[in-house]
Amino acid sequence: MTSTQPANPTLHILNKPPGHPRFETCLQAIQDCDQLVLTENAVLALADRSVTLPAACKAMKADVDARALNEQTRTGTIDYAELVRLTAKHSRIISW
Amino acid sequence: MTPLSYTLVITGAPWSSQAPQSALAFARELLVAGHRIDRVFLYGEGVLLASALATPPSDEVNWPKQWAGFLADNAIPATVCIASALRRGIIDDTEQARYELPGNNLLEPFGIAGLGEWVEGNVKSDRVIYFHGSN
Amino acid sequence: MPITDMPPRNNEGFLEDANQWTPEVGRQIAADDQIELSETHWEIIEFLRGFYKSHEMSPPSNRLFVKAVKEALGEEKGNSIYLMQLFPGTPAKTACRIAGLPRPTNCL
Amino acid sequence: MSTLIIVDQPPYGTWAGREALDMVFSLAAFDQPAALLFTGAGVNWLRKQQAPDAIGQKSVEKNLSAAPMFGVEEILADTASCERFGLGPEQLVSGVTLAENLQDVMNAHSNVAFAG
Repeated sequence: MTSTQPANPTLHILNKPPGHPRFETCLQAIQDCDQLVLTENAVLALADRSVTLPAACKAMKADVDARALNEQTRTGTIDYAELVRLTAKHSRIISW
Repeated sequence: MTPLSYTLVITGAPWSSQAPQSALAFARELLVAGHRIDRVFLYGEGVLLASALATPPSDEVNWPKQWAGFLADNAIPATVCIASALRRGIIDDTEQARYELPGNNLLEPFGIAGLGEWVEGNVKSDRVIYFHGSN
Repeated sequence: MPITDMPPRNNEGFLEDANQWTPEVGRQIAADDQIELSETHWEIIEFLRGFYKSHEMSPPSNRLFVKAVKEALGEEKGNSIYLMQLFPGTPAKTACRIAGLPRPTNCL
Repeated sequence: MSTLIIVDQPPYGTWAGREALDMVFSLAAFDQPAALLFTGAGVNWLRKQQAPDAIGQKSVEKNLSAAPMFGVEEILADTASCERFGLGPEQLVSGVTLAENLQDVMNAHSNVAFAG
């Protein structure tokens, strides 16, 4: 792997909590043109002061509400209809 | 919007992960939006979603039943990976006979097959979305 | 001449314990499939047993069996027609049974 | 169209890595270009001379060594993870390509997936 490949906008769907090795790897792998969606345990990142989230980041509303994190305003929230739209828009999707 | 075809892969088990419920919420919205689901493929721990014997208390959601109803209502093919299933005791009548086992427990309309069906989804579907455990 | 102390086999004819395999046992399993083992059969059987020893697995599908034979013995032998003639049915399954290897899981 | 399967879980503690291996083998069986990337604790798959007899499991080192025979195109390992777990060139199984940049590896494949 020597040549730098052109960036292809990728949708990253992350469900691991902060501190999970894959949470860290996912944040490292995100490029400027990418979109991140936090689902399930990953929405705890909204409350975790040690986490720096990328600009293009949304959290699943159902998971945020379930965990009483709706006062946290670090990212916007989306519903499943919007998640479907994001998966249709991105030809590259990685579920972490 | 152009309708797209999707393969959904579930690798997280019910009651040890949220994967089956997130996948179901997503699958329902896919159909609402006019997309097609080519196949649902259960792999690894995800095969436990196809157990006909899972019996949660009556006031809790029965995820295998919910999924089975959704698949049947919408005529969506659903495959359980055979190697993952045999290891974890998810058995249909064919495998029961082959391995001379005392019973079978595969929930309809799930079917048992190999990873070839996942490869096919990789090649043919516009999108393949994975729902993993989160531990 | 059938051997008298044939080790136990499962309902599809695979040895219950792969360690009990001998060339004589292999010959007997093949005879049950109406196959008389020739040198060309033994070449594949020995390849499979060697493969199992090196990788602690049989080729997990018929396609991968053909690929592995091709990689090891060349295109002339690593093709499904050649292997089908030697080991009728599903070649990987028939050959594994004769070679005393575990029943493939039909995974792929 | 090529698929990258990522293994980030260590061997033996769970079955996820073996199931990743089955995925990459089945892609190869159908002549689909496929590669494996080991990263994080997953690089411990690549340590030479594993002897799992006493824990009653098969050697993932030996299982993995079948990959080239089946036509798996590349086995990659994240350099930083190898350094973290003290895996120098002498400790690594043969046939592994070291990768410096995860983003480049992922961008080189049209599909990227984990087994679980």
